[in-house]
Amino acid sequence: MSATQQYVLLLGIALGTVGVVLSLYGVARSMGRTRREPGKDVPASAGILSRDPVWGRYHARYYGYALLFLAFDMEMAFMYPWAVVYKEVGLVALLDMGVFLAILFLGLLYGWSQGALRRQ
Amino acid sequence: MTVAVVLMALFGSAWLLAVIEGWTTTGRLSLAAPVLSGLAHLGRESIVPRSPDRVFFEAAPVLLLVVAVLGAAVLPLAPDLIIADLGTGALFINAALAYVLVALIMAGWGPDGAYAMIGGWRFLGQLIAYSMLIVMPITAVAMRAESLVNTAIVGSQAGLWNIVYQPLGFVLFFIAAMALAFRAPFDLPIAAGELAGGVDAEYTGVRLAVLRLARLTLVVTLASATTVFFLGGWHGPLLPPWAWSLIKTLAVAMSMLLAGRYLPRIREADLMRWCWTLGIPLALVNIIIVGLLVLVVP
Amino acid sequence: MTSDPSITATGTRQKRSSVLQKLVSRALARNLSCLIVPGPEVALAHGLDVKAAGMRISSTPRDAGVLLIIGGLSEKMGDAAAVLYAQMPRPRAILMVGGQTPSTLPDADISAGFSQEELTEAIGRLQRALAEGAFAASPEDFDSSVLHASIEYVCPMHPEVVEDEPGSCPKCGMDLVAREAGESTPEHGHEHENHHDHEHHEHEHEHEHEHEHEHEHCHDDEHHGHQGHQDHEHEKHEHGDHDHEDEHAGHDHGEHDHSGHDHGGSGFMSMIEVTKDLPRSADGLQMDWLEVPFGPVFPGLPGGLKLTLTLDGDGVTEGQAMSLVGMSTAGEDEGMDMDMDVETFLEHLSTAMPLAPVSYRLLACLAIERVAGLEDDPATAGPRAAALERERIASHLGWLAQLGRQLGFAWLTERASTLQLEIQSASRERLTELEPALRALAARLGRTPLLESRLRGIGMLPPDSTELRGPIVRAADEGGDAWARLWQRLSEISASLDLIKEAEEPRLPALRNIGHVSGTGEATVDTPRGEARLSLKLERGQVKSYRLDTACSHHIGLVAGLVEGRELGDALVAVGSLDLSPWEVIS
Amino acid sequence: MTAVLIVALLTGAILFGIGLYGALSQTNLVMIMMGVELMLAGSMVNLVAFWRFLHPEAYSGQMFVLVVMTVMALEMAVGFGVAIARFRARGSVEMEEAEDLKG
Amino acid sequence: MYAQAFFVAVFGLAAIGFGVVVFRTSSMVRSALALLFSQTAVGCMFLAMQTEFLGVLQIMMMATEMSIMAIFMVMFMMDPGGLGGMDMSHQKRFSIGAGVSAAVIAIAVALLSDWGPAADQVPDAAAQTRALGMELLGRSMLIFETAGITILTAMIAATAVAIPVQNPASKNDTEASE
Repeated sequence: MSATQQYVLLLGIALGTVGVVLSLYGVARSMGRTRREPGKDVPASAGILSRDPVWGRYHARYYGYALLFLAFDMEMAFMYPWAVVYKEVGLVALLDMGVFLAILFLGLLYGWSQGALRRQ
Repeated sequence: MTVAVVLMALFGSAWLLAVIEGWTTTGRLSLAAPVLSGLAHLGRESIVPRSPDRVFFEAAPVLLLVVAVLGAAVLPLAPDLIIADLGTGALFINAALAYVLVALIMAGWGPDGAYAMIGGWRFLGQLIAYSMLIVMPITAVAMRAESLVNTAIVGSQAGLWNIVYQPLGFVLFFIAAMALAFRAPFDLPIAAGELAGGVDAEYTGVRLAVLRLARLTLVVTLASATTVFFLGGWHGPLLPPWAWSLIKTLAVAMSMLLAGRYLPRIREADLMRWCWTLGIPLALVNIIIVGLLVLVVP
Repeated sequence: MTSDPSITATGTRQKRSSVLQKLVSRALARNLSCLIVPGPEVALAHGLDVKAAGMRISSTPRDAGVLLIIGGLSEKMGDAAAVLYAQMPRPRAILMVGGQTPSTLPDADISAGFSQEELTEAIGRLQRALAEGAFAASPEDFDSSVLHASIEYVCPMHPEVVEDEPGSCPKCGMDLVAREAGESTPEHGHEHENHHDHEHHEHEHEHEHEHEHEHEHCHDDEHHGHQGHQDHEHEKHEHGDHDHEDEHAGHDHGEHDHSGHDHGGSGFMSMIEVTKDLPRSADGLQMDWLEVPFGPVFPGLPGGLKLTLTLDGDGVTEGQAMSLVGMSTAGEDEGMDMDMDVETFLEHLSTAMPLAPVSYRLLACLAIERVAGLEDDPATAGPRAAALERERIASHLGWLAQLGRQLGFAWLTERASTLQLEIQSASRERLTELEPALRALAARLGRTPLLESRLRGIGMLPPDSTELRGPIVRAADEGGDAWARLWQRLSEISASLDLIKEAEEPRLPALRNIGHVSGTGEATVDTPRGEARLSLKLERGQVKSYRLDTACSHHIGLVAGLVEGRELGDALVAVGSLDLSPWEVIS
Repeated sequence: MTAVLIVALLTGAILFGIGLYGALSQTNLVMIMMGVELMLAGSMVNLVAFWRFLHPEAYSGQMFVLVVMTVMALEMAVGFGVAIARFRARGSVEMEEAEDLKG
Repeated sequence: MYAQAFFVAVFGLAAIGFGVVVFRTSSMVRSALALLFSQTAVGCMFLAMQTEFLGVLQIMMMATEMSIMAIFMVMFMMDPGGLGGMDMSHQKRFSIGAGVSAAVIAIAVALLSDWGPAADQVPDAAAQTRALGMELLGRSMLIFETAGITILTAMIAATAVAIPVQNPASKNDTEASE
């Protein structure tokens, strides 16, 4: 099977799954529609009817981690091709990646020391 | 044909897991329970909150199910029992499962409810914690197999399973996989005691049924990935290859399911701190150890 | 009460001809999940094992088909129950155990008394009713005044002053103005708003509104100045394409959003202006704060406790707790005649405290006997003390089960509630038999990974806390955090076991004959949650007035200090570690 | 075969155009960054198309795409860092806040 | 061949469509997720162009990065829910002009240049990944290490700018309160 055929197959499976879900929705729909009633469509909050919208500016307290993650994550882009040829290339690859990872780890240590690795 | 077999195996495992889950929560072992509960969900109303973001609300459960199925589609049950044996299969798993986050953010933001929104953003924090612990052990696996093709990865474990070759990587991956599947004790986005359902909170009826199915399928997919990457996939004596794959997958999935019963939920701050200050350095150590082993041991 | 096998019209779904219906109805009947009001811990304290009776316990109304009400509800809890019922998907049913269905709800579909057999039998009936009548030809809408916005009173000058009752502003003394809760500007009459609300529902039937659509609409009419007025925006949003809404949105609503400050007026909204007055978090970023209710029926907290947290992200900036079920002193204060038979009073007090009925029964007995001048009788003191200690063990186990629910620690919840159910009515001999199980539970908790990191350092009391009682004050020396409280309770369990072993067979305290005495008496009992004091005045054998002082009334005041600045999960653990019983909060 | 190349190049060009529009027209730092991301995405499409259809033997083409991806991530990391600092200092990440205030 | 053109075009249109939504919706999370799906569509284009490693990588990286983008949007936009429906843009005409002219120039170059013969075959995905690894450890080693240094710089810069300086005393406080 060529790569393109495989992608088409995967796409087909994804669409098929969506189709199955939609047909389930159809079956559920055949049981009747949801009855609109006062209070029912307000998001549930433990017995208090709170109608206020909650979409405000949300304080994500892990932003220190998030910043480091954005940069650190990129290392993966280089590591996968490296891992594939690692055994073939041998020691040079180990040293090469060792230097790369050491550099990144330095960044992690810096962030750590500056207090990026905690809830802000 | 292959497609049908693999999908049947996937949903069959999910169904078995649902049976086990029902057993642990109600104490009754009933093979029909998941089907009945699915039917009951179909019979309930599916409430749409006065949702200002209907698109997100509707898309989230479907997306979650689709990515779980796509993830499973690139994992081999047996040497020739695989839907798509991609050249970068090990990476594709990550790519598909990254959209679990997207689905949860959608589910959290869509209904405009406080519990759901907090749950969704919490899961983003959780991803930042576990994500590196998924990809780095896979890198080490790929180093040994010299390939990102999943069948080749299983093939490389013919002599010695990776759980023995790189136990550290296995532990990290297993924990991270549980965090990815947001199973207890990592169920921060849906924590009942903290967020009364969190991202699940606004789903009812058939949408909830799809969401539950998606979560179970996700567990199976992750267990299958653990099997392929660390437990030698289809390798095993006597039984046919697909049986070994299924047995291992179910065993891993059940241990994921059961572990949460005996542990309290982790604190989000602890999860992030431990993952970054302990997990990532350990994952790097794992890569270096495997690197040396690969070079030293022929 | 229902020989007719069907659930009430407010609970059924509209009938449609569908072959699947029969099958689905039966599946529904076999998949009952219930939301317990006020909470699962009350069911346990009454000796009811809902799970064994055949229902799952759900944590949200969205996932529940049965509203299980345990005991009579206070007025505010009745309101909460109505909201929860409204938010449950159909088909839904109400199962009432003991007491009357609150007036806000339709009559219960099935009623039962306080016993496991009756509950099991009631659930059986409910299953039959669901299997037969989950779908009906003409369901009725459930409506209740609670589901429409309530009226609250605000000061025209100080938008942060919001009261439930009319009065004058504590800051400037001006008369408070009525407005709809959640609304911002006093000028809208509430009738108008109510009308509006209906309208909105109707419109929603017809229009699945589209987001982009609304966006363009707003774009054109160039009001930028009312961001803070989110509620109106919301309304407008729902309507989207209705022109009459424009006028509405065009009002100059200057002065309210969730944080209650002023940034209206100017034509273009500036972010600096929006953020400059907001209080800052510790890291210097000003975000929108969100007031979120946790409770009164929240899985992680005792039922009846309403915790309102102001959240900045998932951190708590401030919080306050109030009890919706606590005894009010109104009508029972000194000076008011209440004339209650002593036996009735005894019942009254012990049913008012469902989480510790024996302790309060004992307390009332002691206080009344003091009036009569009776001294401790060794014959009754032993069984009484044993009953109190037995309740202490059961209550602490109930707390452990609640901790398990809060932490998602299913094993602990199951183990502790099984033991609690067993111990509540156990004989001395049975208790001795159960001792190894209790010790094993404690040992197991000591070995559980993650538990210590979850509890250690959480819920530290401020150093100047006064009026602490019970396990909380006894744990204060050991570090005073949630972890120390856990161990304090575990060690109290084993201490109580030792006491029971030496004491006599536990027996429910019964009042000795006192005749028609008059006078005042006072007594103190160390209830599971700390000392409670009762002083009462009798006239010719009738209780004239009494004054009750409980530990929880003081402990609930600690909540604000414990949650401030904490992460949400930690704040809830801190509140949970206090083991508040909302019933024992005297307002 | 060149048809596919042209389609890809057109897509890249249009994405770049949209991104440029966004980067120039938005007032908010984070939105500007989204514009930049789109521009980079457009250029990545072009790079991949060039590699695939013109020089499939030169893997420095793929390497270059990796570098562009890195740049995207790093731009976000630094950009968000600046956004946080700016928000902390001024309470806003609007780039034209001062002028807006004037009227 | 036609299939390839078809898929490239479909995903290209999806990428463009989502790209347009980014600047046309007033809900910030929608905006960020639209960008995410635009990038995903770009990743799918890579797949359609038989560049599997980069495609899958793009799909994976963007899911996390754009989600982080979403949370920062929610933190820093005035009205993340888009409930106010306000316009957050300026110099519109100029921007449209610039965008259109840039696109037109690029299109013109694409259409008018003579690209020469196009390559028919590329190696399969596994071989590509291997070749890319070789490139990484061979000729492009310097680029690779430079990327490492750049990532380090970015980490340091982002941390230094964003994380407030704290004196030791208050640091202890916050640690204890964690």
